[in-house]
Parts: sequence; C-alpha cells; structure tokens
Amino acid sequence: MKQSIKNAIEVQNVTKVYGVGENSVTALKDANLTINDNEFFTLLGPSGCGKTTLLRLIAGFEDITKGDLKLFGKEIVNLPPNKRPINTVFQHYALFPHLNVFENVAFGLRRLGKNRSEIEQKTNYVLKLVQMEEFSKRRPNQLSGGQQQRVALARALAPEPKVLLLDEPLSALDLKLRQAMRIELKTLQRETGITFVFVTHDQEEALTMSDRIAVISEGEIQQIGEPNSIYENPANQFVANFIGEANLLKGICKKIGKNGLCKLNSGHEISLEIPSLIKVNDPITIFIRPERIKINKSSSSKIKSFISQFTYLGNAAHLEVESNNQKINITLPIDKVKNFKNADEVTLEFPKNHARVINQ
Amino acid sequence: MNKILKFFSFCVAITLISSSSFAAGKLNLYNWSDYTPDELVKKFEAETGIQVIIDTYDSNETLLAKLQAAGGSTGYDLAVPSQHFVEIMIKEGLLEKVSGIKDMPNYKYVAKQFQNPSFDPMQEYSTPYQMGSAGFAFRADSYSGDGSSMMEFFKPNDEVCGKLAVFKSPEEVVNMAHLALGSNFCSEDPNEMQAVLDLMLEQKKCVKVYSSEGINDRLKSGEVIMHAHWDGYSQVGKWEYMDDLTYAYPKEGVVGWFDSLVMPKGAKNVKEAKAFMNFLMDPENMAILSNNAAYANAIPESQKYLSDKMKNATNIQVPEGVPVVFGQACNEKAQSLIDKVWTRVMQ
Amino acid sequence: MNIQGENKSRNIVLGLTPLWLVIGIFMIGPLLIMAGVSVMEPNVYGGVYFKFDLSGYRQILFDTNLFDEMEFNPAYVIIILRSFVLAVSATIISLIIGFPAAYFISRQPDNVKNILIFLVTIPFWTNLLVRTFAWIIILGKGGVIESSFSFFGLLNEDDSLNLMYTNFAILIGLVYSYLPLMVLPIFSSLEKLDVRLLEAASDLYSSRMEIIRRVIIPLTLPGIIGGSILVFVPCLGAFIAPDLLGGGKKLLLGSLIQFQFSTARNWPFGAAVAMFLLSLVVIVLVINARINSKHEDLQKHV
Amino acid sequence: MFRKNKFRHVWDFPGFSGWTAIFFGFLYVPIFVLVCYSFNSSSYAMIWTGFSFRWYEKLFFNDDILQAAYNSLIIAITAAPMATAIATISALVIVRGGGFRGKEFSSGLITLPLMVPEIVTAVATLIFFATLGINLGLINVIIAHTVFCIPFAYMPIKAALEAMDPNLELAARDLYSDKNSAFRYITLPLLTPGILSGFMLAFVISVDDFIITLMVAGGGSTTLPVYIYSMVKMGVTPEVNAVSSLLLAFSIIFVTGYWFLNKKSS
Repeated sequence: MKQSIKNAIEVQNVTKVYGVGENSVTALKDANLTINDNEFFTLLGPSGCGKTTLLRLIAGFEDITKGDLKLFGKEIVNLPPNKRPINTVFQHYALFPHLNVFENVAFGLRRLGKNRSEIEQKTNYVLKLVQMEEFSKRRPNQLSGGQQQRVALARALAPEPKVLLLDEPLSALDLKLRQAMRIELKTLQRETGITFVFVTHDQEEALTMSDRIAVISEGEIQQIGEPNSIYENPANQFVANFIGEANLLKGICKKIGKNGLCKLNSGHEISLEIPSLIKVNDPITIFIRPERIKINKSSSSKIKSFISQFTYLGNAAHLEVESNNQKINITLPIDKVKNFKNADEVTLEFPKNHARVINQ
Repeated sequence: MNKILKFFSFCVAITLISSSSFAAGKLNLYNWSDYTPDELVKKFEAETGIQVIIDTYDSNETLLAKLQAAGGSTGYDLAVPSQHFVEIMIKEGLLEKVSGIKDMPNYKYVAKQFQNPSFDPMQEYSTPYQMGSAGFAFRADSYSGDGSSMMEFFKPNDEVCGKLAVFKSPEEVVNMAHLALGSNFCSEDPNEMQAVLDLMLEQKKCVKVYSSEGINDRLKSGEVIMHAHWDGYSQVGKWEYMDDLTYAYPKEGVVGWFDSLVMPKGAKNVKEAKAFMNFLMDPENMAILSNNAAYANAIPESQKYLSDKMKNATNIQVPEGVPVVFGQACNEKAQSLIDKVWTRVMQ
Repeated sequence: MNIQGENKSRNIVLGLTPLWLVIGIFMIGPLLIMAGVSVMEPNVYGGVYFKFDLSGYRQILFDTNLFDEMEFNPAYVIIILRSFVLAVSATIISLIIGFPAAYFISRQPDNVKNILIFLVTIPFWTNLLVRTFAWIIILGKGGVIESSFSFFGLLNEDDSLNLMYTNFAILIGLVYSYLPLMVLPIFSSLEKLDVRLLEAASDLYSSRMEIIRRVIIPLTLPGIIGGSILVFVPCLGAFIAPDLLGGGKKLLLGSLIQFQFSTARNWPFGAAVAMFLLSLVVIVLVINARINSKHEDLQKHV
Repeated sequence: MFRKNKFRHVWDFPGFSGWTAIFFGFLYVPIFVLVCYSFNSSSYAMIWTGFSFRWYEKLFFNDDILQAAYNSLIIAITAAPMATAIATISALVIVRGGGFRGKEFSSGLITLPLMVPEIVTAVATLIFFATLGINLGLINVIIAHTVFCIPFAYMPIKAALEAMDPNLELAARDLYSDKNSAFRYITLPLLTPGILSGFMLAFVISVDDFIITLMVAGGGSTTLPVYIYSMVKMGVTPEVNAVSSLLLAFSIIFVTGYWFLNKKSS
C-alpha cells in the first residue's frame, strides 16, 4: 500500500489515436509507465515519437483513446487540465504576451482563488527562486529567451503542482545557456521536491539530468531505466543507437553461455556472455561503445585493420577502422590522440564485460 | 462578452430612440431634384415644427420604379409625380388614399378647373404642386437658331452637335419626338414608334450626355449649349447667371405636365404629410414655390404674392399658337413600346 | 486543440449558426429569389407577374422589335463586349502601372515598405463614389486638365478636349478605382520572392529583361492572377464609373442591371443579366482556383 | 575622389522608382485636387476664385446632409458591431474548431459577399425585400450592411487568431482556468486588437458603401454617399467637394487608426 502512494503518475496501457478511419495515426501504443514521487523523469525520443503526446495526455490537453492515467493513485482521465494539480512548462513557453511577468506567474494562483497576500507572497517567492524578481513589471517580449524560460518555469511552479511537466523547455536556448539551465533545473527539482516529467530529444540532456529515462520510439516505450543502465545496457538496437554512439557489429555465435564466443564478420573474435536462446553458428549482432574498444599500433596483426578515417575532435579523436571491409567506430581518449594518423595499421581488442548481444 | 452585449444593446437602443423621437414630427419628401426651395421648407418647419427630409429622383420612371421595388412601403410620406404617373400609380395600388383633401382649409384656393382632375376624379389621392412644360432650351449667344422647331433639338446643326444634352427619362423625350413628328402620344402604332426610335437614334449621335439633373450647371459651364429643359427651371437658370438662356417654344408645341403631391403606400407620417399638402395650397406658400421654381400653379390667388421678376419671366410665357400637349397614362401596349424605344436608345 | 470532455460539435454548430443564418437568409436567399425573378414575366410598370417566362434570358440575344417580331438584337452583346473590353483593358493597364510599383515597394527596407503599402491601401478604403467624382473635376469641361492645357496655350478658351463622357473616361475611372487591388496581391507574392533566385539567374547570364520574364513573372504568377481577378471582376460589374464618367450613354453590365431596376423597370431582364454576370464571375473564380492549385503543385515540387 | 558608383544590384530595375512615383501621383493627385477645390470660394467647382471655408460652413447648416450623415452613422454603428460579433464567433469556430465537416463550406460562405459583384448583391437584396414585403426602413439597410461587412470584419480577426499561439489557451487551462475564464482572460484580451480592427474596417466599409444602399434605402434612410451621389448628379459644386473631403478624411482617419492598431499588436 505504501508503494502506491509513492507512485506519482501511473500510465496504464495508454493508447492515443489521432483521426478516424484510414487517416488515423497511432501516436502512442499501449504505454505503461510508473513515475515515482520526487523523481526527475525524462521522456526521450526523436521528434514525432509520441513523447509530447504522452506529456499532453498527462496534462489533460488531449483525450485518451484507451487506457488509464492515475495521479497519486487517483484516476484523472476524465479531469480537464484545470482540475489536475499538474503544471506545464511549454516548449516555446506560451507566456501571456498581454500580461507582465508578475501577472503571468500569478495567473494560476488567481484562478485558484487564492487571497491577495498569498498570491503576492508566492509569486515573489518563485520569482526569487528563478532569479527574476527585478523583472516582475516587464512584458514577456521585453525579456531574453533565457529569462522567458525562467518566467515560464516560475509560472508553472507558483501553484505548487504535484507534478511539473516540461516540454523541451531548453530547446530554444543557445548551447551555453542550455548547459547552465540543466544544472539549475536539476537543483530546482531537488530543492522543491516536485516530480518533474521532462520531455526532450536531446540524449545528453536526458543523461545528465534524469533520475530515470523512458526511451520512446514510434509510439512505443523502448526502455525505462536509470541513465547509466540505459547507456550501458540498451534494450535494443534503437536505444543503443539513439543514446550515445554505438558499434553494432555482425557476427556468428561460436559458443554460448557465460564464457561465450563470437566471431565477427571483421574477423575479430569477442568473448562475451551469450544467452542460451542463441544457438551455435547463429548470426548475431554485438553491441559495444566506441570508447570501450582498445586500439594499438601494429602492423603484424593476423587481421588486417587500418584507420580509414581520422577525425580530430579537440578533446578526443574519432576513428573509423576498417577490417575485412567492416567498419568499426572507435573513440580515442585525449592522451592517445597524438599516436595515430590516417592509414595506420592497428590491432583492436574487445574487453569482455563491455560487449553485449543485442536484439533487433 | 458582457461588455460587447451591453455595447450592442446600447447601439440598438440609440437607433430605436432616435427613430422614434424623430417620428414625432418628421416628413419624408421624395421630390424631383432642384424642385424644393429651401425657403419653403424652412417656413413649413417653422410653422409646424415638423422636420422635412428630402430625397430626390430624376424622372417619373425612377419614382415609379422605387415605389414598385418597395412593394408597399418606401418610407416616403409624399412624392411628386406628374399627372399620368399619378394615374398609373393609383392603378398599380402604389398610393395611399388621403382622406379629406376636400375638407382641408386651403382646398378652397385651388382653381375650379384643377379640382377633381381627370387623373384623380374624386380628389382622393393628390393635391396640386406645380405645372409647366418640358421642351428644350439653348444658349442664344452660342446658337444661331431660334428654337421655333422641335427638329432643332432632334436634328441639331453643327453648332449644337456634340454639345447637346437630353433628359434621362423616356416619357418626356418620346413625347417631344411625337410632337416633332406630328404623331400622337401613347401611340400603339409600331411604324410611328419606329419613326420615333429612328429620330432619337439619329439625335444620339450628337448627344453628349443623358441627364435630367444639374441641367443649368451643364449649360453654364458651356459643356453643352442645348439641353432638354423645363420652362421654369430654365427661367431659374436665366435669373441666376445666364441671360441668354432661352426656352424654346417650337411651333409643334411643348409637353405639358402637372405635378401633384401624393402619398405613397405605407406612408408613416400621414398627419405631417397632410399638413404639408394643406400648407402648399395656401396662396402665399404656393407663391414662394413659384417664385423659386418659376413654374405656374393651380392656386390663382397666389398671383398676388408673385415677385416682379416672376411676372417678367420670359421663359415661362407660352407664346400664342404654341400648343401645350399634356402627357397621358399609356396603356400597357403603348407603355411597353415606349420602354422598348428607350431601352434601344440607351443601348 | 480539442480538450477532452467538451461538447465540440455542438459548440461548432452553435458558433456558426449566426453566420449560416445571416448569410443564408440575407445573401443566398436574395440570390435565389433573384434567380426566380429572372424566369418570370415582367410587369410593364415594374415588378413581376408570377408566371414562368424565359424572356429575360432570351432578351440578351433575341428581342421582339417594335413590330413584335423576334429578331437578333446585338445591343446587349455590344454592352457585354464593351464591359469585357473595358474590364480587360483596365486590368492590363492596372497591371502595367501596378507591377513595377509593387516590385519597387517590395524591395524597400521594412519601415519604408510598410508605409508605402499603407499608402496603397488608403484609397481602397475611401469612398469609391468620391474618388470617381474627383475625376469629373479633372477630366470635365474646364477641369484641371483643360485649364492647365489652356494655361500653357495648348487649348483655346472655348475648345474642349471632350474627355468626359467617353470610354476613355470610364477606363480611367475603372483603373483608378481598382488599382490598389492589383498591387496588393502582387506585392505579397513579390515579398516572398527569394532575391537569390534573381542573383542565380543573373549568374547564369540573364539580362534584366530576361530576369523579369523568366524568373520574376513566373514566380509571382499567383499574385498577378489574383490581382488581375480582383480588378477584372468588379470592373465587369462596375456601376459608378460608367454612370458618372460615361454620361449614362455607355452602359456596362453593371449599369445595365441598375437601369433595369430604375427607369426601364424590367425586373426579369435585369435579374437575368445579373445572373449572367454572376455566372461569369463564378467561371473566372473557378479558373483561378484551378490555376492556383496547379501553381501550388509546382511550388511543392521545387 | 570618389569613383562614381555604377553598381546596381540585380534586383534593382532602372526606372521603377520613377514609375512608382508616377503610380503614387496617379493615386493621390485626384484626391488632392478634390480636397483643394473644396476650399474654392467660387460657387462653381471648376473655376478657382479664392480660398474659403464657406462650403464647409454651409454644410453645417444643410439639414439634409446632417440627416444623411446621421443615418450613415446609425447604420454603421449598428451594422459594424453585428458583423464583427458574427465574424468573431465564426472565426473562433473556424480557426479553432479543428477539422470539422462544413469548415470549407463555412469559410467559403463568409467570403461570399466579397465574391458576388456589388451590383448583383444590390439588386438581389432589393428584389428580396420587395418580394417579401419587408419594409423596416433603416433596418433594411442595416441588414444589408451587416451581411457585406462580415467578411471585412472577419479577415483581421481570423489573422489575429491564426497568429495567436494556441498553447496560450492550453497554458491558461493548465493554470486552473476553466474554459470560460481561459477565453475571458487570455483569448479575448489577445484577440481584442484584431476584433477592434475588424470592427473599424466594417465600420469604414459600411459608411462608404454606396450601390447597395442606393438600391435598398427608402425614405429617411438616405446615407451620406447616396446623398453625395444625388448632389453630384445635380452638378459639380464645391459643396460636394467639401462633403466628399470630409468623408475622405473620416475614412483615412479610421483606416490609419486601424493600421496603427495592427502594427502595435504585431
């Protein structure tokens, strides 16, 4: 029983279909999701994957085609947005252009019928929280992008919602500001203790800020997990490719079990755990992050490998190594960059615990 | 939303209030252009407190069309058609019967021969306004002719050609053509009407403009030197600024008309309209009208109040031997022939 | 933006009811009744008899003459042709005057551009009658043109250039009335024109004339067609210019219709001509829609 | 020691600037002449004899003109708000209603009065009122004006609605507004400039309309343009110029107001 109270949001078998008949589009298919209280939860996926749809369903802007939606254990499917203790930070902020900063932030409190002093006190408090108190008399069009973002945040925080929804709130900011805001948002979430549901297509954002991430593609949830587990153990090729850079190498299973062995098409052999579902001589795909592969300069290898493309990145280098017409991506740490150049012959090493067999 | 609603109802209220407040003493008069002297209106307003609003039309046909289109209520309280159009309008049910015309205090001033006129034998619909003739006038200084023939108007010489203007109304022009050709008004003979049409088409080559309004202005600017005209209105032009403006009395005759005040169907301000009818039968008031518009009238006693210049008005004095032929209400066949002729000329 | 739990379709019907009612009763209703009147028998004294009669339409081509014989009557065909020729001429002249101006305006810096385009719109919002009336003062006998001619000794005091009451006067009036309607759509499509295309054309050896012909005109064609229709359609039905500047002698379709409801009192014929004019306009609009959809396809493929 | 700059951008065409000057001359010289001649002291419009305000003074003592102006105002002040109200509701439904059946039809319907030639609308309305025997005086004219003012009111309102971020309403809903207060506190205030400019256009169009009014108006419903028409028919006097100039000034002031309003809101 205690467990259920800790679940801020439960998404149960939620399906959303737009339109009817032939022209209908399924934006979300049988989504299941539980977001814990006090959690910074991120919905990550490419544009058009359904993550924003899910957010809008939670906010109440769209009606659910099928499924259930619970907020702290209470059914909210039939509540209009103004009856849900959930607030949203819109992608382009949607600040009311005819109201000044103070009135924008106070808007929700006024609609809730709070008394004057409370409105004033709360509004000023959140404005201070986002460091916008001296701008309270300005109109939104007199603010910079970053300032507008803060106001949008303040506006959504002011009514003290149980859950805050953020729809790509950082996408309109430039890189420097974006990076600074990540930290601020995270801090803010921790300080307020409000559950954040954050939508983004930027995997770096997701990895740096989130407690947990749900990766969504084509209307389906691909994987839910903590950032490092998603990074290290992607559930499928989509997740592997979408988050970070990945080598998906084709090969044939030589031995199964904890000490399994796979022979890659490039000629390399990798020892890794191969689940017993796979049989010997089955074709399989191996996942390994580019920075995990070890590389040495050598011309005496059995397997003829050479650097086909060397790209200098400043803090690292990106190599493309070709062996047996197979391309393997490798990220080279900064201290080793100087040792390599284009067309060098090399040998590769695949450490055992970093390679995984991966599903389609 | 509430504010909009309030504003809207405010507007409606204003409309209603204003229209009803005016209705207390308002008279909508629909008259020929340049035919209602300010002096007369001011006097009527001062005496009765009734506000007179004037709209104008340019021909009997336009008036008839407007009354027809209104289907029984034009919003006008009085109009001023010529004798034969009164007949048509009565027949078409476009006029309101006015009770007690004969009991109006000033009715006694109307000359005996104009009481119970042929177009309104029981005097149930109309009271006299003015009478005069339609023909043509010319600037004597620029024209070598003397206006002794109607053909000078229909077959103009080189001086006039291109500087000629004609009424924009069929009945008067067609009747003038009948006079010129020696045929009868309201002819049902296609051959006669064909001759009328040919004459008017030939005339059209020299016509600069068809218009029944602003005639004196057009003559004064020199835009035209000959214009279809009315006797009184040409006299007004002569008084005002054109000494040489001469109204022609051709030997074939001029087209006579007798305008009356009538009440269109659905008139709302009946009391006011009757007040105006009675007002205008007063000799002194009728004299004001005649002094300004320079037409003759049906109130003999008004002679006493006529100005001197009215007595010397040459353009309205019909020379001996020039017939004044009054227009008649034509039957449907004749009327449709007239319309056909006119339509073909206007094409 | 559908929000759950709200009675959407009921609100749509409720919201659009005033529109449907007002336009339906007071716009479509009159047009239907007019269509009905156009097939009735005329009353000589105005109005109609409620009897089916196609004479209104027949009369456009064939009419009984004074002898009650049916004959081909070219008069209305001439009026229709005159309306057409004048409307087409007015459209072409407006295009020639308006296009370079629209182009020049579209290339100005934003603040200048806004003011200039505002200056183009002002005459459109002012009274058409008054604007046409202004030309009487200019073209009329002893008006601005004639008095300046005689001032420079080009014209004798008593002579006249006879500018008023001519087709020429009507044409000027029409062009003047509807010129802003030509400029505005052309301007908006010129504004969208990418100047890099002109640079590319120039780079590929086009002269200025060729740039206009091969690049600017094809790309702004929707604006040109739109503007032309906005000028052509009202010219076809014009009433004020032929009435005031044509001296009532040169009827156009618009003044012909008005004539039937005033002096001539032939409602069915007037209604028939109005139906004819209306169907011409519909044809023009349909052709326009066709061309536009084609042009949209073109844009998509680029 | 500057080199004469002969460079010309490919998008500059020689002669277009001069042509544009001629274009504006053509547009404004007639209006200018009209206004100038309204100050002519001569009683004949075309002959200039001296500067005078007498015709303007005369206007103020011409009861018929004042009555016509009053009628014009009453008609516009009633028809324009009605047209604006209908246009506003319709625009809200058409722009915000999503894809519904009859949407195309409704937006076509709203522009119908623009498509039909004015003279056709005029005679059709005349026949309509005559056949049905509806004779309510000014109200007939007001109805006719309301109909053809709708599309003019609709255009700026629709533009304002389309330019408005639909998320603003959602944001309001999100911040505990019900549908009505979201409309009242967000949509309506943001739409007000658009509604106001729609109203102004409708107002100007109503005051300026001539042909339809000429055909529909009966006794006591004469509007200023119809009155001017009868004056023009009577002859070209400086008094016509004076009243025309006033009407022009009125329209220009209104349209300028509309322009500034639009500029401010965008």
